[in-house]
Amino acid sequence: MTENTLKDKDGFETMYLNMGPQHPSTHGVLRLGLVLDGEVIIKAEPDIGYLHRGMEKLAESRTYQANIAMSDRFDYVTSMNNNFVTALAVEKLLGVEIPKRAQYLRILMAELNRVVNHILFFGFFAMDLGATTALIFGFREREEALELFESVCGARLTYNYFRVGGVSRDLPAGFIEKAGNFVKMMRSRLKDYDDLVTGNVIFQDRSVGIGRISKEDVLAYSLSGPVMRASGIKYDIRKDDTYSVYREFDFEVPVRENGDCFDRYMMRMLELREALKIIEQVLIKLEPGEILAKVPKIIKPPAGEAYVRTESPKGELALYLVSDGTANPYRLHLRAPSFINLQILQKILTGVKVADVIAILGSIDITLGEVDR
Amino acid sequence: MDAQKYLNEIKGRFPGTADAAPERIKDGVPALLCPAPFLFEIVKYLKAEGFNYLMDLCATDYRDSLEVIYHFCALETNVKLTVKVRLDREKPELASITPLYPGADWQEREAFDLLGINFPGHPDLKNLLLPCGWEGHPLRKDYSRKPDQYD
Amino acid sequence: MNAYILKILRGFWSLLVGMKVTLKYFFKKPVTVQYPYEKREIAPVWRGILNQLCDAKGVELCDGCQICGRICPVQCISMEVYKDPADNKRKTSSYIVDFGRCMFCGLCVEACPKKCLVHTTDYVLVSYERAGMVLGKDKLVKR
Amino acid sequence: MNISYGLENIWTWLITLIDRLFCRAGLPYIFAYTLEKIIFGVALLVFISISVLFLIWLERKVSAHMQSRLGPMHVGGWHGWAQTIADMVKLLFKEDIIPAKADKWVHRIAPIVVFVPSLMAFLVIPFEKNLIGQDLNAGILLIFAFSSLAVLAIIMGGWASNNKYTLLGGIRSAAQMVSYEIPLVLSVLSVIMLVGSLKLNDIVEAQQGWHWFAFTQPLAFMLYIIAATAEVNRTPFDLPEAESEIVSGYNTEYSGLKYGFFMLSEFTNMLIVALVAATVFMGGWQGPKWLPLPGIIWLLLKTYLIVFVLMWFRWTFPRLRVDRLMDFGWKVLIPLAFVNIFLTGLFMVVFK
Repeated sequence: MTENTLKDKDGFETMYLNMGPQHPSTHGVLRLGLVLDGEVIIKAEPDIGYLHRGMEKLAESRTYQANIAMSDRFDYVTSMNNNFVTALAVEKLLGVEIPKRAQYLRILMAELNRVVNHILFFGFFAMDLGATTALIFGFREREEALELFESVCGARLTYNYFRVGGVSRDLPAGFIEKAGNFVKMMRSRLKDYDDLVTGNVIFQDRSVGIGRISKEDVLAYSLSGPVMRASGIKYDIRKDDTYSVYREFDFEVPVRENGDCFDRYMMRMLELREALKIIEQVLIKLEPGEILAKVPKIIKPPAGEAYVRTESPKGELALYLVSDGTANPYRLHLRAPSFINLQILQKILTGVKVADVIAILGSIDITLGEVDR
Repeated sequence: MDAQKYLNEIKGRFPGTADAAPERIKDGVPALLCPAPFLFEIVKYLKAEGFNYLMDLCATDYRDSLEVIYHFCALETNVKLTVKVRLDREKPELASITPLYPGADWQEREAFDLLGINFPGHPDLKNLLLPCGWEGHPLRKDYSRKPDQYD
Repeated sequence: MNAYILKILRGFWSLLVGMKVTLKYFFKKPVTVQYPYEKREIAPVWRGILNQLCDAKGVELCDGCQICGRICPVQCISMEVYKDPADNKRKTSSYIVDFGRCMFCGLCVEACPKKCLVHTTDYVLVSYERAGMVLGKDKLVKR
Repeated sequence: MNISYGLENIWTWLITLIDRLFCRAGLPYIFAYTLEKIIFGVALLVFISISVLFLIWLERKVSAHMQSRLGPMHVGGWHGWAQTIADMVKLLFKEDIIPAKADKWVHRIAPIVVFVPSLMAFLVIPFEKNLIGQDLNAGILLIFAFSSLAVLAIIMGGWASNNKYTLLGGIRSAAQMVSYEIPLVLSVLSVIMLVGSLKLNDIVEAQQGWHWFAFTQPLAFMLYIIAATAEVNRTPFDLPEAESEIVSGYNTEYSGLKYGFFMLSEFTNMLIVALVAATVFMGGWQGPKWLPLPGIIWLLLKTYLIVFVLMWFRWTFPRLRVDRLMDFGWKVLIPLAFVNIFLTGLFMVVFK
């Protein structure tokens, strides 16, 4: 698109604004080409690929276990969930049975990571709307969760905790108490969050009714996760197409009707509470046992393919894995929720203001590492 | 299996469609191998039958041919179905399903970008992830990267 | 009109509630750590810089089986192996880890059959040039 | 009111001394007068620079503690007191970049234009009864007149940078500052009606004892604080420099000392609106009789209280959207200000 080829409704010149790739709140290196009439957007064109690392190609020259280590980098905010889907896909090809304790530990970690992701979302979304303090509060709580992760797997961001057939380490002593305290602390902090941001009249003014996504659009654009549920479609892969042992846990799938920025925000806040609920249940149910199934040292799944879907905090995170019987995957395709959720921007950005672009982009909750892979 | 019903229905309607090697598929979702010219019609039929959610669209290079894989899901009944299309490696062309599922837009562009599959009917088929003017399609198995300034 | 005024009042009240939260934390103790002066406690399982262990006599345990180098996803471990004529055992003449490439995934430590490769809790890897992040046996072997 | 202590005594002593000396030397009074004003101006400038440095440090500390952080702790020793000085020195040494396609002269002049009016407004503020640059009859009007000049500089800077973000910031600021001038003046108008004078000293003396207008005119006080927040471009009304939307707004393309000037004027403006609030609504330099502190201390205490509230706003609230900001200004603040004026008038007529 060249500059000023589009005219506004009165026939005047428009302004072409390059939002990004270097911009404080495009969550990384996303570029939005905006055609502006004053502050109103006539046309928006997202441009991605600035962070393309060729992970799908890289995966073809790495072993399955190394691929789990690499999956940390898909979406660096929800590493545990990426580990989860990679491990599940390989196990589906291998056809191994996972020990009970490992299953619970996996769910514990995945849900803890969901909490972390939603706290970060809270911080960044509020930050996009100008409330700086919320971001720091979010990071403060995330720190506590990261310390839990650190005590389990020795890393704070790229955990590489899951193994094909189980998990790498058992919980350290005192972890269950610490996690319980974290859940309690998080519950009390959520009240602060609500006071500071959710109830705030300016925040509601900025988010209610902004960037509405209809049910039809959700289906047409294959949106998933909180974005989908905020528009009134009650579909959670953990419940409706369950995997691992999520069936054993009692949790609600929250759903909202309007599909605007505020509902997408509320979805995350509600899901955060549900995730805390699941964590509590796991902590109670944990029993001593094996954490790693018997798998060969060098994993060579039989030739075949599998499409495994999981519910990552950002949406449907799925892996299409093709094996040809060697130690490396033949093809690994990631169905990245951020990538597919981001497509809706082209449609809903027309007619909104520049300030709303940031709100809408923030409410979709993307990680550029996952969008570009 | 509920999805099997749709499979048989499609096999009856569109000649040339067949089951895609079931022993290869480990996730238990029935897969359909359909000829490229019928794809758009089949997807249209599937959408009318309630497969309202396109989970994933991706492509794989099998050295002798390219394969495009569509994963569909009907959210109400939770029935899943996989549709596969074999394409010629030299001149891969497949009708775009973007008019039916706008969400296929970027995924088709990605396949175009990384595997060189052409989707006639796509509104704006151009590079997505790779820089403009990149030569070759990295996810093809015979792709070899030319050394650049960083090597 | 009533609703309008009520809306304004409710709006102001929500603002006051928000201000209460920030004021509460204004008087609370900060949670940050003044990094170079005080350091936070690191979990003992921390995946930091690698170390090679030796036995009680100070002889290296590593027998140069190359498994760590092969399993490394980023190929940052390289070594040279020779056969010691004295006791007819494989030994490494050099063992180099490029921490500029290492992603601290810990797969090498898990794979080591002799259990002689371990992580330390050391995370300080600053150096003035890239070569400073390539550590050889002199830095890695702990006697 | 008879305060026999404070800074003003030193000041009166000084000007009498200068007057006498010049008289003894046989020079006309105009020289003595000029010298006095120059001394006052220099003192004012020093006061402003120190205050701004302190304010920036305070802003960092307040924001840090509200966010469970510590803020700058290293530079200078005690709680990083020298951090802003170090930053200013850094700004001085930074390269001055003018974009290639910028309107160079306007780009250069804008930081000066933004700073001068914010300085001028200090002239009429009574730090103590006699410690005042010039006790003008139209003192408060002068302040508002000068503070509305700042928008000119912001538009100049935004337009001259030839950048789309700065342009957006400039336009936003024009719309915002012009429409928030009105409630700002209207809220003070009710006070002026009660006092019957535009002279700031008269307003201060009308609030003897604890008869602060903040108590007798609470609505006007609130309106003033809100409109003043918008006037000095601070969150929740910091649209001209909304960093998450339009990068940094009008000063995106400024660097080094010029950026420093924009920063300086921002904090100076904040100081002015806080000083005016303290003077007009909180009794100015008057303090309680039982605690004999110099008037200037009282004034600064009140000022910093207001400043703290402004900072508190900033680190609590999200940012409004442009159209909602206009809505709020025209549909909420201005009607309320008119209601307040009407009620004040009614009150004055009934209880004459």
